[in-house]
Amino acid sequence: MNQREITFAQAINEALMQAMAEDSSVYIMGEGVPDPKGIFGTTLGLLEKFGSERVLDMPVAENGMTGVAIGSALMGMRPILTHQRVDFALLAMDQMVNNAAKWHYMFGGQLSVPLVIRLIIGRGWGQGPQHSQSLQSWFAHVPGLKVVMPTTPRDAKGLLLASIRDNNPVIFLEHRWLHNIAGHVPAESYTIALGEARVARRGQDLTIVSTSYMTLEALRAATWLSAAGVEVEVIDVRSLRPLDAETILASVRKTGRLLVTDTSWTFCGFSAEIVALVAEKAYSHLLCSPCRVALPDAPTPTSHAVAKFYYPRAVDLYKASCKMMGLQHAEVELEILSTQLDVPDKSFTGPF
Amino acid sequence: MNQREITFAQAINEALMQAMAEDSSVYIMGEGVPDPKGIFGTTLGLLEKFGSERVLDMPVAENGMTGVAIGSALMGMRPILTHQRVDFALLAMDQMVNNAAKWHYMFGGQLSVPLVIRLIIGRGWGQGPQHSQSLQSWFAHVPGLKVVMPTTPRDAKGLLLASIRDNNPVIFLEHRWLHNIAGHVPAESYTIALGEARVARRGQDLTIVSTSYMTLEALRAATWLSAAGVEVEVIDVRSLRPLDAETILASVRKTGRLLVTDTSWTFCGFSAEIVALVAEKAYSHLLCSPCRVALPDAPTPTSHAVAKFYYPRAVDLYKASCKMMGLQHAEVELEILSTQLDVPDKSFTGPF
Amino acid sequence: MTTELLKQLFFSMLRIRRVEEKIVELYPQQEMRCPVHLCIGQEAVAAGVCATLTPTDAVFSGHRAHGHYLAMGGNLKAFWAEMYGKATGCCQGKGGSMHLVDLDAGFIGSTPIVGGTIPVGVGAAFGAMMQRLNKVVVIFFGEGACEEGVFHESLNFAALKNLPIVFVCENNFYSVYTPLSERQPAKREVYTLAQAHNIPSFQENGNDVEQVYQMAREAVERARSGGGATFLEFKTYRWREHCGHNYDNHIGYRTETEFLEWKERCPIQHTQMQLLKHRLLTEAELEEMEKEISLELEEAIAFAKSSPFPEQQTIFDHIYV
Amino acid sequence: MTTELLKQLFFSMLRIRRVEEKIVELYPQQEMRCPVHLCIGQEAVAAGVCATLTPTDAVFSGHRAHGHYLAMGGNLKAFWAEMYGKATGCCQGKGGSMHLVDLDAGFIGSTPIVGGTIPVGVGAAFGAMMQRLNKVVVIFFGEGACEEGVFHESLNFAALKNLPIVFVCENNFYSVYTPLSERQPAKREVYTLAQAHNIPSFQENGNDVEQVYQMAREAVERARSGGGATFLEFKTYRWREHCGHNYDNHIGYRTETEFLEWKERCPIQHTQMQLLKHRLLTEAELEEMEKEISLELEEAIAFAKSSPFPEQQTIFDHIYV
Ligand SMILES: Cc1ncc(C[n+]2csc(CCOP(=O)(O)OP(=O)(O)O)c2C)c(N)n1
Ligand SMILES: Cc1ncc(C[n+]2csc(CCOP(=O)(O)OP(=O)(O)O)c2C)c(N)n1
Ligand SMILES: [Mg+2]
Ligand SMILES: [Mg+2]
Repeated sequence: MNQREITFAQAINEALMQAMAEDSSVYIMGEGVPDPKGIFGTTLGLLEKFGSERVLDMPVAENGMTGVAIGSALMGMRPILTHQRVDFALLAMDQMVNNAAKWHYMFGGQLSVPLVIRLIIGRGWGQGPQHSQSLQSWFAHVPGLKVVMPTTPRDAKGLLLASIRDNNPVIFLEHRWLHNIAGHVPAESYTIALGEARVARRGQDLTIVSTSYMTLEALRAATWLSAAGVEVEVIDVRSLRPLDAETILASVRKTGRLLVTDTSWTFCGFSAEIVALVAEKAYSHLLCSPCRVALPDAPTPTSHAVAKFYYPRAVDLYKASCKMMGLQHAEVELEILSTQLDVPDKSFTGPF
Repeated sequence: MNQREITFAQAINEALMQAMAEDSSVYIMGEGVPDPKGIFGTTLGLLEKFGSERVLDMPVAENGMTGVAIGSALMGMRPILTHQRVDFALLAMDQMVNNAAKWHYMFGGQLSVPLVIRLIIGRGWGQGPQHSQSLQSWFAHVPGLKVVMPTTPRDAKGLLLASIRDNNPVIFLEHRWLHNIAGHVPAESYTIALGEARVARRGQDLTIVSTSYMTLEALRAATWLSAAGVEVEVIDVRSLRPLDAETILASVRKTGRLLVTDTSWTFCGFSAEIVALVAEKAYSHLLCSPCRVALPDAPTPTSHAVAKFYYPRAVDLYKASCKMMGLQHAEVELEILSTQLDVPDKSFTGPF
Repeated sequence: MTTELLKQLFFSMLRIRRVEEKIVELYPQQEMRCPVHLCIGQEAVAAGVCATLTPTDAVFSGHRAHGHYLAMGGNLKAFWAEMYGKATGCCQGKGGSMHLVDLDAGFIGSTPIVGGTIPVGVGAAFGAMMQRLNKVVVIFFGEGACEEGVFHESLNFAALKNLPIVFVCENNFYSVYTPLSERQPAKREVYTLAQAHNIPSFQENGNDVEQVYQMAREAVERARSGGGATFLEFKTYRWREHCGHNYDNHIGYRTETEFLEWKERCPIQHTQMQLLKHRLLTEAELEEMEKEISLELEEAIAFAKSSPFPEQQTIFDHIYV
Repeated sequence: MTTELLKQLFFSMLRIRRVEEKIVELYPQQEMRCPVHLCIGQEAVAAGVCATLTPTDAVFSGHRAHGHYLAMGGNLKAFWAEMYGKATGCCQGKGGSMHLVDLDAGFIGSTPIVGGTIPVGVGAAFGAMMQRLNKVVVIFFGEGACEEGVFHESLNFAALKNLPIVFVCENNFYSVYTPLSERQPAKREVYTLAQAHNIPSFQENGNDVEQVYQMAREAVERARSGGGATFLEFKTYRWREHCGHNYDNHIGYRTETEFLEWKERCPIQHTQMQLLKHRLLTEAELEEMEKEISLELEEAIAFAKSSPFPEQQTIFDHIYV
């Protein structure tokens, strides 16, 4: 059995390589795509392999270039547009929402926009208020878009390949802190269907529904909770739109307890949708109040001294879970608290 | 007692008049502000009274002009920016979210952005996919913004005056179908505090939390329900951010039933936040599953033949309420179904 | 210009005019329940430019798109059905007047977000070029759209990649009720904006269909032969209100005099006079044209009126492929 | 130019350089945990332009803002404390290197969304004009920002309202690692973009502080006397990596030769040579300057290092007034 391990970034890179090799209409465009850093390594080697016609940089003009990508898609190309931070996409909301999301609909099903927009979200190392937002809740709100957030390297590759083959605009959000994490990834080209959640851990006492990087924090909390006798089921949403409501509901019907954790703001965020969904559809199965652990209601502060308190962590999920289980949580010396909190790992020395 | 009645549009107009008279730093800018139609009548007469320096049109450049408004606010002005449709604000998300919402925060509390952005949302008369979105859920997601949606003429005036005097950026959303509705409005200048919901009708059986125009539909449904023996409490949210959670929670603790209705998309929308809030904070008081009645998960179709099914109505609230109360709802001949559904009243002949 | 061609251009303008006038006539029946932006007075630009194209080219437009759709040969029945919100409309009722499409005619789409289709058109040219399709893209927009940043972003990219595009700006001096003087610096011609992006740019009388055609033909040829993009500014005038079927000179944003001056310069009248004067067109032929158009119109309207409305569940069609 | 002034400009540049070099030295300690965009090599623009302003004027900048902040007289202690994420920083730790502010110095703010402060600066000029404040606004940005649509929207409005603004474009030929040739049409100078908006536009050597100063002074005078906006393009070069403290010529996006050519044209070296050659500056005076800067730096760093971090609950401060 092939247990080849590569990083999330390498998995993305491999997906791009394979997609471009398989289909000559796939091209990739974005600030930094062909540069020596290659979008955190995810686009390295593409230029050499596929040439500057299909692997291109672009002017700093997010709205215009999104429109360009859409137009090329209408003519049969399959563009992959990349922004190094989701914050830059705020300039392109018009084209993303007014055009990409609606083109197929507003012209009665004629033509479609097979466009993937890769957006990188992050935390830490002083990115601050304008460089570390997490806007999946916005995208998920918009019918016509699909919204994908992989956690594992395997999902990153399979979901990206599925997104590229999808004939709709797909917003593909990568958490910067996942890029260096390794895991098993099949070498061949494969897809993972959009719209299917992944049960990342099985349990019967409490359901944690998580997105992207928060899945890792959830799994960490689940280990601690298991030691305390609580078996958590962790559901990695993977696809926020379309949403796999059934997997979530089935889990909550089993466990009776719901905790939702997400990398975006809590208020009016994706985590609210999950709680609302369960409240509407599985209300009678709930044994206690559901709970959200997501970003606090503030912009991101830059100083690492406070940013470390800004982002929710495994310990917060642990505490919230204990409370839901009615456990007095032991004042455990949680390892996580002793390390620097504004970097994903020791190799990281900024800037992003 | 002065029971002077004026329309919602006149109330907005009066608020603008009074705000500009009271404070010379208030100015108003937007496409059509000084034109003969005066933004559905809301800005008529301002140009004559305050001159073209303070009442101005602008280039079709939403992002840039939002930045201009922000900059002028930093220098002590109090701009009121107006877009005739919220859809146009999609071009200005960068300045609204990256700058307006964060300026005060990201510079450690130095300077602030006392900016009001009036955005008009609507329905009907073939506005279609790009001219009838309702994006309050996006704005409400963003810390640093305030988000206001008045329903009554009295609230329109008082909340607008409060928004103008507020030192933060306030997104002020007006539903086009409210503009012609008349109600009692005090003649003097007064404010209604942002962050306070309005109990539009008292009842003890079921709570309907509603925004903007949906409050009128909720009140209509409440009348029918009352006839069926169900007393509904209708809470007009008015201010989505900051949110008056206490009034909502207190009502649900009393009634045990929650129905939320909103003019925006259901999925990841404002209605999800209200359900999540109640599920988290008043779970044990709920007698049945909460329920959302908001826009279906589709862009707006243009044809009036289908648009009439697209928008939720009093009848939908009525049916949902009956279900929550366990009532077999009578197949009432609901008057509303016999009229054209793509206009607010008979005087309306398009285009918006 | 051959007589044949001039007559063709004339017919194209006349047809647009009659369609728009029919909207004026029928709009009060309140069966067209969507905003309409009529192009009466501006027909020469649509007719002149589109005559230089073939259906394998690609045209984009904005809110004031009827003329462009029709001049490209967009299906008239599907047009009327769309106006009436019918299932047989060109967008199956999803779009209305502000969203037109006829792929067979090379009319790729029009949308009402000002400037919204400009980068999309540029992208279409880019996509066509990447696929080695011999396509010229024409993007129609008003002078107001040139105030949107995305206009510049689009031109920059078009110049950078030497794309086969003709940008066609219909400068009718107003954006809704706002004159140019409140929106753009004085004494700066619109076409010079495009020049700054290294795009050959020209300005011409937009009410003279011959001049429009000549200028467009050069631009289209340049695009087709690898010479890149061109920007054409045509000065013209909208007769009716910005949105709707009425006249609105009385409300005060422009003068009746200004309107009358431009009405004098009616593009259709102008060409008709020329044709008649030089005896290139007989009164009988003219009548024939009118009859042909009128017949086509009657049929289209009958088709639209008798077509079914879309079913309720179509709300959920076409959200995703 | 008086000797006094030239020495002042020289000192200003030298001070910026030494601050940036100190960041290079201390960044590896990992106490400045935020992205840094150093301006080493570009100091003449900051020094030359800001010397024409007073603290009652208003300056805006983008991600590469250290020089602008310092040249305007921004507080050095508050700067360093901000770099260290301390409560005593100019943004109380909320901003880091990419958000600088010193209202007393007329430095209103810098933010890292490319082009993001351009319309805000224009609005500040508009607001100041409405209030009859005699303020000139200077907005610094890179040539990459000129690709953003909002740049054009801003220029259009500045021209329309004849606002007292100097747009200062530091053209260092790269946006991150992307050369101009991949972003803008060939053979089109950046400053001509502004010309198209009817704004007087000039291009100058950005590594010669005297020329920068002269050109800026004219522009500032024009703005102050009601003559409206000016656009200045200064060609210059960033020595270090786009973001971070290292050199990065080896990674392949530009050549070592190109870098060395520009290093030869070091703005500080250039002015220093001139001052020394004409005996306007003695070695002793130079040493004095170095000492003064070094002392100020030491103090500022000590201040920053010894300052407290913000408390956890400050996360929720300043979200609303
Ligand atoms: C982004 C955006 N902003 C504003 C509007 C409102 N609007 C509709 S048409 C129009 C006028 C545009 O003027 P112009 O481009 O000159 O076209 P014209 O109507 O004169 O043909 C405006 C401002 C819009 N539709 N989209
Ligand atoms: C809207 C936006 N898009 C992209 C970026 C990423 N980015 C950061 S700095 C930069 C380079 C901008 O180049 P230029 O304006 O020439 O400034 P320079 O770095 O050369 O000083 C880019 C693209 C950003 N910060 N904001
Ligand atoms: Mg116009
Ligand atoms: Mg640069």
